[in-house]
Amino acid sequence: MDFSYSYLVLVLPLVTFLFLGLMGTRLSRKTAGVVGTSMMGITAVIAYAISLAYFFGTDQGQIIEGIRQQIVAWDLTWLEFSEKLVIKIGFLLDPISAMMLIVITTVSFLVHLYSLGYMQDHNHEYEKGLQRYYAFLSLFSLSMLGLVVAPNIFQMYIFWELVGVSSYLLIGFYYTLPAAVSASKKAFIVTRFADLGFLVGILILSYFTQTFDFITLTSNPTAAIETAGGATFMGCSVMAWALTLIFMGGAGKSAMFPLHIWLPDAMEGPTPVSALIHAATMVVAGVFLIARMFPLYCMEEGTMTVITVIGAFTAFYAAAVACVQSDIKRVLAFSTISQIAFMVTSLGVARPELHEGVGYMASMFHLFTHAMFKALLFLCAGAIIHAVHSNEMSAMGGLRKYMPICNIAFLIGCLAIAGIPPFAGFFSKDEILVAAFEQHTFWGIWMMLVAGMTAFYMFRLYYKIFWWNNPDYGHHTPHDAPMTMSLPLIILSVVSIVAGLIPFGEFVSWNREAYHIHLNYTVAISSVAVAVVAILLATKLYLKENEAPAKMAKSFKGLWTAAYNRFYMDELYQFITHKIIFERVSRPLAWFDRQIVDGSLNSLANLANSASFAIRKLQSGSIQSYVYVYLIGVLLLAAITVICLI
Amino acid sequence: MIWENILIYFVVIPVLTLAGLAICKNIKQVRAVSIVGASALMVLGVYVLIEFLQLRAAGNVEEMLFRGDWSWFEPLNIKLSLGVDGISVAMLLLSCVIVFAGVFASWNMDPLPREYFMWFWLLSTGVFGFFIAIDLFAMFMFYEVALIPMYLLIGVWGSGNKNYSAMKLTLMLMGASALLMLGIIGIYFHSAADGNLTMNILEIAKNNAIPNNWQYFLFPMTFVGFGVLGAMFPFHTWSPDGHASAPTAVSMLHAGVLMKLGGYGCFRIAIYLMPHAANELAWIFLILTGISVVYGAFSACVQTDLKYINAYSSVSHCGMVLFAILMLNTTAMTGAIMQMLSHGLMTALFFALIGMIYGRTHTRDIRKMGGLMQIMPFLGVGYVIAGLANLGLPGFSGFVAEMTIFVGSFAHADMFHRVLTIMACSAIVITAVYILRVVGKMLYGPVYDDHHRTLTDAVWHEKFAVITLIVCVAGLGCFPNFFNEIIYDSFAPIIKALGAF
Amino acid sequence: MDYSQFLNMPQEIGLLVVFLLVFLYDTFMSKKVQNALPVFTCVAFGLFTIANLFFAYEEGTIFGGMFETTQATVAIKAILNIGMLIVLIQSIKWANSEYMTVRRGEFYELLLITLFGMYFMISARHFLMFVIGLETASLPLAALIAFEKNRYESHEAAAKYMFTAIFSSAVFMMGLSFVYALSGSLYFSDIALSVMGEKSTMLIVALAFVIAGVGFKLSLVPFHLWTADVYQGAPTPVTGYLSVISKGSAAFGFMVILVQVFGSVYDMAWEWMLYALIVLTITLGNLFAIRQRNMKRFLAFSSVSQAGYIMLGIISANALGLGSLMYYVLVYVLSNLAAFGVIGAIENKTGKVMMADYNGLRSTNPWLSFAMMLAMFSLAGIPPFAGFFSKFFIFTSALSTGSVALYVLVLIALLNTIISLYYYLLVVKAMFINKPGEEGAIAPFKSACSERLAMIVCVLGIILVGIVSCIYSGLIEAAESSVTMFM
Amino acid sequence: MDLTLLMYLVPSLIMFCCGVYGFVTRKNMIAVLISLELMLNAVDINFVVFNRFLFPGEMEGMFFSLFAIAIAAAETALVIAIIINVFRMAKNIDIRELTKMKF
Repeated sequence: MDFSYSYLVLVLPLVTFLFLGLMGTRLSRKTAGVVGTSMMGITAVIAYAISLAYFFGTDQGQIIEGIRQQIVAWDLTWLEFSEKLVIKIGFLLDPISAMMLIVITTVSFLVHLYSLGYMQDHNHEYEKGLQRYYAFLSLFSLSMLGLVVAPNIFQMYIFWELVGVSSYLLIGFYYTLPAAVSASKKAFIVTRFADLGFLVGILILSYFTQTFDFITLTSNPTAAIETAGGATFMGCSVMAWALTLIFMGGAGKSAMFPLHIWLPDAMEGPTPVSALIHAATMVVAGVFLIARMFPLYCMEEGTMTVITVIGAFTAFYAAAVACVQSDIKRVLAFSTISQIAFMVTSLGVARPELHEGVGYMASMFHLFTHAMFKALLFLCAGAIIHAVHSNEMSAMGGLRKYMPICNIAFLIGCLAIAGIPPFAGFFSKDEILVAAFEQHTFWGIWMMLVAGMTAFYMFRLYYKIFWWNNPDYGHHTPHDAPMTMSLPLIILSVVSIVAGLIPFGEFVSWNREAYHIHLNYTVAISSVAVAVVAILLATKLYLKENEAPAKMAKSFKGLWTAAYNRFYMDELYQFITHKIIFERVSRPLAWFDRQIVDGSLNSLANLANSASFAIRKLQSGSIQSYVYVYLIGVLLLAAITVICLI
Repeated sequence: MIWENILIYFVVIPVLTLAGLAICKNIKQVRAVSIVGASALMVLGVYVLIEFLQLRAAGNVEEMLFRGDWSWFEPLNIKLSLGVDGISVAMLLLSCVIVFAGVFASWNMDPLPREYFMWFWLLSTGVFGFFIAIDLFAMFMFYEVALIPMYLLIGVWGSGNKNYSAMKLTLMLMGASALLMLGIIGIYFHSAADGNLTMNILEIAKNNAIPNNWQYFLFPMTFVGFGVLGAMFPFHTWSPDGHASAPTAVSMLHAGVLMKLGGYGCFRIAIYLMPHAANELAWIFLILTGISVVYGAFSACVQTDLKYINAYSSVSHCGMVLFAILMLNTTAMTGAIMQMLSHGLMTALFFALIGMIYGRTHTRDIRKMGGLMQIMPFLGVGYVIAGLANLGLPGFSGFVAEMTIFVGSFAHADMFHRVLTIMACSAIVITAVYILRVVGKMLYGPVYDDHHRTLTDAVWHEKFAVITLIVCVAGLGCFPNFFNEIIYDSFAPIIKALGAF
Repeated sequence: MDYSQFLNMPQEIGLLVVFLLVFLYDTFMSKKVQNALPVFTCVAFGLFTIANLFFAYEEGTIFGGMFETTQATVAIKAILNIGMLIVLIQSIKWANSEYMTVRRGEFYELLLITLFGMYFMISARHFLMFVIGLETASLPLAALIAFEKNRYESHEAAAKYMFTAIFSSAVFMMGLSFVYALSGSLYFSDIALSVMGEKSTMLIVALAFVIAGVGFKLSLVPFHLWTADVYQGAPTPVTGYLSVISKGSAAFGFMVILVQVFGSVYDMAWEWMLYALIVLTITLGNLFAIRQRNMKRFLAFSSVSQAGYIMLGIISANALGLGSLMYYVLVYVLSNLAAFGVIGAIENKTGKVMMADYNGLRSTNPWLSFAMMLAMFSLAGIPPFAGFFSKFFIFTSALSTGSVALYVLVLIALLNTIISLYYYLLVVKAMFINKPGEEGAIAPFKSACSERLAMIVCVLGIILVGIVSCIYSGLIEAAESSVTMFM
Repeated sequence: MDLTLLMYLVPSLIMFCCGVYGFVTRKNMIAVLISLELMLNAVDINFVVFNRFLFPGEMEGMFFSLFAIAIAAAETALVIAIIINVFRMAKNIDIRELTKMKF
């Protein structure tokens, strides 16, 4: 059985989207939800079938001489720019795309399911148009799937944009809330700005290599790099520029510093959306992009350094901010940023020659596990918010009694992200640390530190929600979510526990040969130690309500405030966009347009008018003055000719 | 006989419609006649497209199909020459769609519907004539026929500062056509080395006899002449005022089709006939159009009037058309045509929606609106779709056009073109800024004005116009290769002419 | 003396016959049927005009070469006839008004005589003949201008016209005397031969005088100052006549003089004079026109700038130019008379001639405003109306010599069309866009049959003369067959 | 002493200039008319003199003068008629008062 049926993976969500979108409110809320969810379920089944057939089958030449092959299941010409540059819409199957198919469809299906409960009666004033919600979810699934299976960079760009817009639509789902509207706008514009880099990168790359095709590009990276003929721009090779710019696109989607600012705001969207888009799938698109073009990136040392530095810094920065946030979704958002930065760093430090390119594998592994446990955490957060109707930690506390399932699921998620064995996060994070140590000890220690911070802020979050104090919830006692919501939590908890045990390296590695994971015990033990210390610290500080955290905040007031305000990055952006772009560029330009450009044309008209006024005296009405003018005219004629003849 | 040529019916139908309108008695008849005319045009457009494709498939590789020449002003060897290539066919189809949608968008035109539609159809006559003609004189004549109705359409049926806007628009465009006339006559007098002067574009291109020094003079004349209509900086200022004052369907037609005349003329006349000057002088106009692209986008960011925003956006997008044309390679120029189609449809859609919203709220100030999505979901969704198409979302025509342009533009190896291309690319970010700003302020958020709560959503003819346009925008965006191939091949003669230098 | 030579001037003979018929009718018919005189004149002249178009003409010279008939003169005379016919039809209503009763005959006789003078001016190949034609055309005009006895403006206009006209013809004849001194002959062909290669200051002064003299008739800036006052003061039919017929014939005569007589000294003597005149005429004419609020004055200045465009046909000094000039005159005749027809109809009915009075005219008199709009568009050169074609061809002819200076000149002229478009649109705006003033728009009225007939002729002409190409081709053919004119 | 060409031309030129000067300075319309006559007569003299001195064998200039005189006479008659009319309406014949229509 060949993979041609794989088109269903794209077509089903598309059909769902069109159906739900066009039917709109003619469908009942329930029907729309059920249709969306079941279609997603079918899609998930097909995606699983494809992935399993790819990983475990051999009949289609999936694996030749121990190397998993890249299979283009189908390919349609969509647009021909020129003879060579052709955009095709196709379906590329290789280890990472197969792995992503699983991740996306799993999380997406679970989120669909979860939303059936979550979106039903919660906040219903704003939730008019659940039909729309499911349509958008389908659109998102379509775009994300299209993105990961793209066999060429332009298809990826196309779906990249679509992912952006579905994210925009979903963040702004509560479109009557100004905060949601501005958050969606911000998300779209920031990522759009990053995409500009992506686009320019594509342009440069395709100009030299004359292809968009990933297989052509990555199968012989040296040749691809050499097409530039060593051309440089501002001292760096153009290919480095191209790849860095493409990374900029990835950094935008994956919320790397300094393009991360949209992600925390994006939490204004419905929580299941945050789980799907802003934790599990879309935000890892940047990581996926680098992984997809990894052989090319390896050729440019400078770009890799940029990636490493940005990744490592972001990891630290986001962790630092996460330590002091009070909105639970924001903490999770910053934690997401930090974790994605782990993956990016891991790719940045990965080299084929270093430990068989463990960084690549580790990054993908972490992507996989993170998708699961972060989705779990977000869905738990959703359940909590659903229960207490607030995002703020101050409104929570002691919830373990009211929401046992949620409590356990959240704890599992926290343990996973903190890297405690045998939870999923431990294995993948451990590989990342190994890779970092392989590159340089500095990066290793740095990342380990950040891992410790991760454990700290996650448990701070956990304790603040489930322990800390016992506020009076009044008549509105929180309780565990309905089954549609709890079921995904349970499934994801299980996955988060066991996912780490998957021999991931057997399936995914940079050269698509099987890679056998060995635990590096030095790294593993020390990292677990750091995590445990951090957890203990968090336990000490946050298990019971006490004054210590406040005191600490007071003693590091400057640092604390800065971190709480996310080191003023938003203000900086605000300043640049409003004060500089709007006030210093757009407004003067608009003024210039009205006053100078248009004004000069108007003044031409005025000139004609005033000239007309000025010469009216010539027409004085007196015959004698007419004759004067007549005579002057005669003389003038003669004079002109005489002058011209001389 | 001239009647045997199918193309002439693109002019005959509007003229007949015009005549039919002249004897109409009431608004029902006016609408009926207009719809019949528009539908006939639509059918004709599709028929010509099919016929064209069949001829091409049958291996007819002539530059222009459906050729026909009829002597007109013999002393000057002026003929009425008709003919279309893929580009003209695409533009004709675009015009058909916009006219069709325009009729529905001006359903409730008041006052004087009959007079309104008569001007509307006169304008259409000019537009169609321009696209089917390949004789400089006929093209120029139709071009001006298309321009002048704008004055009355804006002046009588417009709103706001309409007298000023109408006058400014007319004078600026006519000023441009003054330059154009000089350019055309100049081309005519250098059209043949052997004295057989001609106005036929194909023959002029074949003769290739315009001396270089004359090209340096005539190229700017024609390019600026058409460029003004294409809203080239710094001659774009008619556009914001004109669009702001014009009634809905007029804005649609103007931005949707009329501005395309500019871009079309630029390459069909300026570049095709004077390739040497085009190669040498392109950089000047590249800078100007590059400025247009970015400048229009930035200016749109701070406008508060919906129509101004879209007018500046048009400046930016039309700047992109000219920008791409000046890149002088097939890919970029194909992109330019795609952009024309795309911008024509999108802007028409935009203006149609703005007109409908304005017709309900009686304000176009985005600060005085909010939350309209709850009140008029159909129009809101339409506006969001138009906005997303405008900012270049894949699946809509804008994306295809812009990408083709960028890829084509980037095919130049030198720094100058590269920098300009990247500059132009940056406009897509700014476009997102102003589009989302409007969408956010006007459609989302809480309802600003409680009086708006009583407003109603679109009625059937409005929906019909909007859906027609959306389908076209999406169709072009989803299956771009269909048009791309038609257009791409048509550039071969132009590129050959350019390459000859 | 060979009387058969009179057969070489059939149009003049025909006109004379019409004149005599009118004269006899006026003198001998009873008072009761005098009311029918205007219609009779129109019919007689109409028949003459139509016969004119289908008559086969022999080219040739008479009076010892002083008078020449060529295809071109025949064509321009036919064009003037058409204009004249329209003016005659337009004036029926006015001529039948009360205070005109006694002098109705005079009006038509004078009108026909001026046309007769213009015929001679056009066909003259000797300056004596030219001057006689010129004066025969202009003296009766003064009487016509002063025709409205009870209106002061009419007399002021006549006085202004007469004083400046005599002054101008004195200057003109002064110039002629110098030309005579240079060449010893007043035959155009002799002068052309003898001034060839001449470069003396005397020639230049002579030329300046001559150009000023004819430029006065054509109202070129700066010799145009009488125009507006006279147009405003004269009765509207006379203004119409003055603005088109008189101008058309003067333009043709001017071209003949410059090309046939001084063609050999084109580049050294009068080229630059003409450049200067054209630029001044078009620009100043337009600038003056912007501020005018009286419709007749407004059209006066518009006709000043139109004269500048007509001159562009002269400057190329070839058959294309002559043909385009005649075509331009034809279109100009139709457009301007359409405008004057509307103005006259409104003035007859209400006495209103200000632009502000036209506000909201569309709502009350749609057909009048439609005709006016077409006239304005045609004058502004907007397709598909005839004005566009005539402008295009006149520019084409001007550029046909290929000199760079001419490109500059044409560019200036073209930029001026923007200004002219502006003020033509002002009229359209008044009628279509502006709200009527306090006293309301002009009340709806039914214009007289004659006025409507004239207007229909003009409107049809405006629409058809452009698109139907055989007219232009025919005129060019006529111009080319008169090739002897061009040295 | 023989009279040369110049001896005729100078007076005729002076006449012409006097005419022009008179035209632009005199207020009375009749005086202005007389100035015009002066100019026309200067032209006549010119023609006759040129004919007599430069081209003695022909008569063209003479004839031209004859016609010019006739035309001048006609013009004068017409102008006087107009002046009378103006006087009737305006009760004065100051040429500078003829400025009702201007600008």
